[in-house]
Amino acid sequence: MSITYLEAIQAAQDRALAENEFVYIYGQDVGSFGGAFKATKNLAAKYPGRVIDAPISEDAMVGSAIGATAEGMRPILEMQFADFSTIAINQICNQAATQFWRTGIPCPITVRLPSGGTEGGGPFHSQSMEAIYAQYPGLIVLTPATVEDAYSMLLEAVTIDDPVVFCEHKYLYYHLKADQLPDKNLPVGKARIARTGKHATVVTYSAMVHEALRAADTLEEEGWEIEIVDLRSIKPIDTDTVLASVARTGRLLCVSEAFPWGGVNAEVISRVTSEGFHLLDAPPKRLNAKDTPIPFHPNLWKAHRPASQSIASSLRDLLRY
Amino acid sequence: MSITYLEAIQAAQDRALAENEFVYIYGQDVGSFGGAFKATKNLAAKYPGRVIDAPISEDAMVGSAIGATAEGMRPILEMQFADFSTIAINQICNQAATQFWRTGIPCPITVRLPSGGTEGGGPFHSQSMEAIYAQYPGLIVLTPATVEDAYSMLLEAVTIDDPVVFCEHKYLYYHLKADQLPDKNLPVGKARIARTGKHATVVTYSAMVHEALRAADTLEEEGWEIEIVDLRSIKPIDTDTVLASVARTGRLLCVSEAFPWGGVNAEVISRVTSEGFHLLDAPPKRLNAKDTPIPFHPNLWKAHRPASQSIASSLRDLLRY
Amino acid sequence: MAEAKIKGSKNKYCDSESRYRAAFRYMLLARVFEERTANLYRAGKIVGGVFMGKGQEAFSVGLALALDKNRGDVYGPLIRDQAGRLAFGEALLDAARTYLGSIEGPMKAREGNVHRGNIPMGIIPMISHLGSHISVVSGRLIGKRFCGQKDAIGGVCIGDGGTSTGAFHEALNQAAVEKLPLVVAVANNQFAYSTPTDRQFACDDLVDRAIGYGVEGHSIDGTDLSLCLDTFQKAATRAREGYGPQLVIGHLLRLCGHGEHDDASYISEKHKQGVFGRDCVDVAQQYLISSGWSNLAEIEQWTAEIQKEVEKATSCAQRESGPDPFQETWQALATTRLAEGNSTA
Amino acid sequence: MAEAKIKGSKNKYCDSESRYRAAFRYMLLARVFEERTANLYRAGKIVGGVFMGKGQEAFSVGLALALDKNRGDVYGPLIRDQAGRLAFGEALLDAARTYLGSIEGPMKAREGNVHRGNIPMGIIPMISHLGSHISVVSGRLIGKRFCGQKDAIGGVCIGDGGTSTGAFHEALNQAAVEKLPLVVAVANNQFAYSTPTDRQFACDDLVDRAIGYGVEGHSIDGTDLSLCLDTFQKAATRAREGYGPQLVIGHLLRLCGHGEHDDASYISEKHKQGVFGRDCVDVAQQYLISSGWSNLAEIEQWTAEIQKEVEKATSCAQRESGPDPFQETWQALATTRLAEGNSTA
Ligand SMILES: Cc1ncc(C[n+]2csc(CCOP(=O)(O)OP(=O)(O)O)c2C)c(N)n1
Ligand SMILES: Cc1ncc(C[n+]2csc(CCOP(=O)(O)OP(=O)(O)O)c2C)c(N)n1
Ligand SMILES: [Mg+2]
Ligand SMILES: [Mg+2]
Repeated sequence: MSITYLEAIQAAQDRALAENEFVYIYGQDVGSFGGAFKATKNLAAKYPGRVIDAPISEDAMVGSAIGATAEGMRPILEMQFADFSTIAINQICNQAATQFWRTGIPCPITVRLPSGGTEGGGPFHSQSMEAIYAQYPGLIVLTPATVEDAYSMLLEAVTIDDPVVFCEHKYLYYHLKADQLPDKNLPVGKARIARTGKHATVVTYSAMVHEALRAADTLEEEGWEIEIVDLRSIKPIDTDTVLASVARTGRLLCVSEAFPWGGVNAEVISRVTSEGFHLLDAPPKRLNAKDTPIPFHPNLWKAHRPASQSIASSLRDLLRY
Repeated sequence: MSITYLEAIQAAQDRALAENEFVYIYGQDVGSFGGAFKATKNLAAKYPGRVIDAPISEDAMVGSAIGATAEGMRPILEMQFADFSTIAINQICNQAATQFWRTGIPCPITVRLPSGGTEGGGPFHSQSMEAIYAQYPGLIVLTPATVEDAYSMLLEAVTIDDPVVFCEHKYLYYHLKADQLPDKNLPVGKARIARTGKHATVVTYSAMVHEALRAADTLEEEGWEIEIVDLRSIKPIDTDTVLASVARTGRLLCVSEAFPWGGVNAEVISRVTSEGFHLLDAPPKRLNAKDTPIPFHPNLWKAHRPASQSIASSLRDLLRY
Repeated sequence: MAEAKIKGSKNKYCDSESRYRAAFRYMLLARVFEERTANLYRAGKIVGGVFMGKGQEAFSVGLALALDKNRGDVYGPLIRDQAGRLAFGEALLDAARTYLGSIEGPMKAREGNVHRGNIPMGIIPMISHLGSHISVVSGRLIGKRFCGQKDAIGGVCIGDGGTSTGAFHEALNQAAVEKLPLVVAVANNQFAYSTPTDRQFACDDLVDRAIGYGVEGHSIDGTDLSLCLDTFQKAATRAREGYGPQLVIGHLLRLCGHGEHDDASYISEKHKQGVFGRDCVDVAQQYLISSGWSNLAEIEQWTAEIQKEVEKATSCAQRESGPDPFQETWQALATTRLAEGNSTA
Repeated sequence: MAEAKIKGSKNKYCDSESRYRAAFRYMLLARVFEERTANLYRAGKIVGGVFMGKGQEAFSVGLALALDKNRGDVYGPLIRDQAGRLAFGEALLDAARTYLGSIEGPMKAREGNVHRGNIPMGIIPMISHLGSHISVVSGRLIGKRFCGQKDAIGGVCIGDGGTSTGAFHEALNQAAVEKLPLVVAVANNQFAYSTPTDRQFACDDLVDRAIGYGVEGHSIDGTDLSLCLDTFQKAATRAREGYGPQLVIGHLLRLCGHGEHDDASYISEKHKQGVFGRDCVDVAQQYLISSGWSNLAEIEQWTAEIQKEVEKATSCAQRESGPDPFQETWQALATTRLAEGNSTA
């Protein structure tokens, strides 16, 4: 058996619906059509009335899910693309995220954001919005990089009593396969050492984990052992695991597919330099996408985002220091 | 003569309307009422038909301003509170910010965001959203801390050919006074040394500049000379000025009123540690608001945001290192 | 708006003596309480703002009395719904505590003034972004439908200005598609802050929007308590019987500033003398007396009782302490293990 | 939707021979071009997606021909408006270049497929977020009003699904308040991606929304080119004469998948055989022939010319180079001095 990242997301939702009668799915075209990416394939038929097509009303989609939680429901919302969640940002960040703090009543919604770039996606079907959401108090922001994490973290997201923004990467949907789904896995909030090494640490998440792994392969041929930390969750960030890795290697490169200003890379570098300054043998480095919208054309898109080559070259700079 | 920060904003708009027939102002209650804060007082009468009340439709407000620029107009939009700009975030970040890159046609809109906390403002009338906007390519984000900057930077914003998010601080509206408006001033993009010192650098912006100045006064009594960099613009950030200051002091504290995850503090620390690692004699520190929504009650609000006392205490820690 | 546009009519659906008397008492209670908060605000005892429902009490109470919290009904009030909140079942003390920053308040002084609610009781704690609470009420109805609780309905309040928000549109359309038992009460008080309705919409009457959503519409003189009680009762019954969302427009005038900081000098004499400028509390009082359902003496007695009640609530809230930042958890997450410290590193 | 709902009627406003012939030719050109892009997509020569306007050409062209770019009119097309774009004046080569990723395209290969426009010419370059371009068109009309250019109007396209967005509502309401000369064309093609209209709205006909915005409404069979030409001409004239926004609903059926990746198996036979299932190109062709305005031979000749035209445009675009990342400025700001480097520190 072989299962893709996308199938894992479908399977997690299938299991969540099966195990918890309070779970329902709401989003555009998620019903009998099974979603734009087929992440809810077969679920409407299997769970009649619980996988519901929404009008093109992202604000109302999220607002209604928030209300439903007060009746005990645990909605999963699918945004057709992460980029369209800007329409719902007020409900996510001001309504859902503030509710527990304001009232003491939890708001367990899961908002699935098909995120990140693919060839030909262009500026409005490619965004990585995790760091926008992470800035708001009251949200949990997950960024699974593996089939196993896509499955187990989505299942866990549904059980978490807070609003979860689940950033699944579209590029991994079909590209990534695993042999089977995990029975157990690291809990949300823990980072994972995706590869051990001793000369430098790459802290990254989501699709960039795989680019970093490829870069590490290249560097290995050059005699360098690169450690890769897959954050898995970017709010919270597992700072301990990051610091422990930097303590081992003394060098830090942060890689993210998001735009360069701020974001996960800046946050990780701030934490490491504030809390583990003395661990660093070289200035920390970061690699982001460029500071323009995400280009449509594959030539440009490939140059816009970090990739194994640019990661490898940043690593060489870092190691040379 | 004495002029407040708020009056400076009114005066800048007055002058922009007077000097450029293509400028108009659009926002809720900005017309004969003069705006919720009176930032457009008297302007509707003085410039008939050019200061226009908008319906409660932030998305359409910004969308229409974008369209108007294609006809040569240079609209100034007033959001009633920064917090309500979440409704317009799609137009600002996806429509306005991408236009020049997509088409080569500039989009000169100025979006005024009455930002930041005041006593009793609560979670939805107090937000500091600059770092949300700064993450998106294609925007310029200004955060004036002084009466002079409020005036000159707003005037300059209207002349800039890109969408400008102008984060004016409500707490400074009445609290801050100057003797007169400047004839000339530092251009947008340059940071300002608000106070010179040699033992540590505080990098900050907007209302926090004044808290930092007070903290520096306190520290001065203890024998420390604190340098304060007022960023003025947080996208772009004047990294050179920041690095030069850190080169002089060897110590960095970043202070922001925004939520703790990411944001300006993280971005500045990342730049300094990446580009000026060797300049630092101690780990960089940062001070933000707490990771909860902004509380209504003054007791809580004062504890939620950084203030002179907490800045002073962070500085003492930093100096002790 | 010409009177001919008023499409509501008294069907005596519910215009009973006891109901009317109860409604009036809530209106009076709200009025007296809000005047008290305005005084406290002017005396510097309330920070932030004070927002009053003066002139809107009849319309507000009309919706709330058509709801029954014991049946599971849900209520989404907005800034001018003190009367409705009380009628729905919010404790006066909750209001006083929230305004006065008592730590004992339902929002623990994290929130102030009108930003309060009681989720278990069915009162949505409004956020400021207008229109965004409507879909939250809808969501509760969706949740109840999932849980087999078929009997409950929702009532939600919005102003003329709030109808211009995308959130209003998305929510009303969504409710229509889902055929939810939702009563949407639009208090057209002629202004959104200082903005008159002709800068807010271009239709003759907002009730003209009903057909475009495929929902039932009602348009009434919102200063007439009988009409309000009656129309909302009718609308609530229609909703409960499965006829889907009900859009109820109440025409009235805000008899105060937007908040107590605003002198509302932009409201013209013509508006004040106009058909909706009358004070619904006066109108109701006259009706009570002329119908023989009450008399001046009794109303004076009520007023005296209410004044005591208000005095009791506000002085209690004032005696209570404010929040202590050192006792605060400073945690926005229910899942404590996933909360990041507020370390300032 | 019952036929009785069709409120449009042929007023022979503009149903002239030359106009009809021109319209038909644009429809044919769009159809042939889109079929070519679909083939190129299936051959792997186009990345991203291909979105076709099959079945909507008459409605699309109707709006565009009612606009006049030389008069300063503005056009806001959406994904199914290839026909309208061509009729408004977009060069076929622009479309081919954008689809095929040529660096010579109007968006310099930064953008693809339908995400193109020409701001100086008056074509709004749509972003993906549905509904958000409507207020942009309005803004251009506001700008023109400021500049004393009183004669121009705007035309903007949206689908049935797009009407559920808050942006649609805010923009239409804003246009009504500002009484802008804006024609809003809603192509109700019965589906939003896979979602049927009964999951999208609950009114009988979207034209029922007109009254609630205080705008004029028109509802027509969007498969009938005469009706489309006529209704849009009427609506455009009304807009130009100062009667404010015009809401035109065209009832029709999407005769293809949402995009070329979608086999649209969810569209039932009933829909396909239904009143809006007919192909507007066939309908128009029959009309041309039966009215004696053209004949099969001429149409075949047009088709041959068009095929050449399409071939020329696509092969030209295919021969051109794609973008070179090293030649890119990688700058999102017009104000170069304020651009931050893309340094990766
Ligand atoms: C989305 C949004 N934009 C702006 C505001 C600021 N604001 C608060 S109340 C108000 C006017 C509301 O008018 P209306 O809806 O008519 O209600 P009323 O105050 O008249 O009861 C405005 C503009 C807001 N709360 N939400
Ligand atoms: C705000 C927003 N949400 C979701 C989408 C994804 N999306 C693209 S096209 C589409 C369906 C559009 O349906 P309709 O408006 O009827 O136009 P049609 O495709 O039928 O022409 C959807 C949901 C989007 N583009 N914008
Ligand atoms: Mg109002
Ligand atoms: Mg459609």
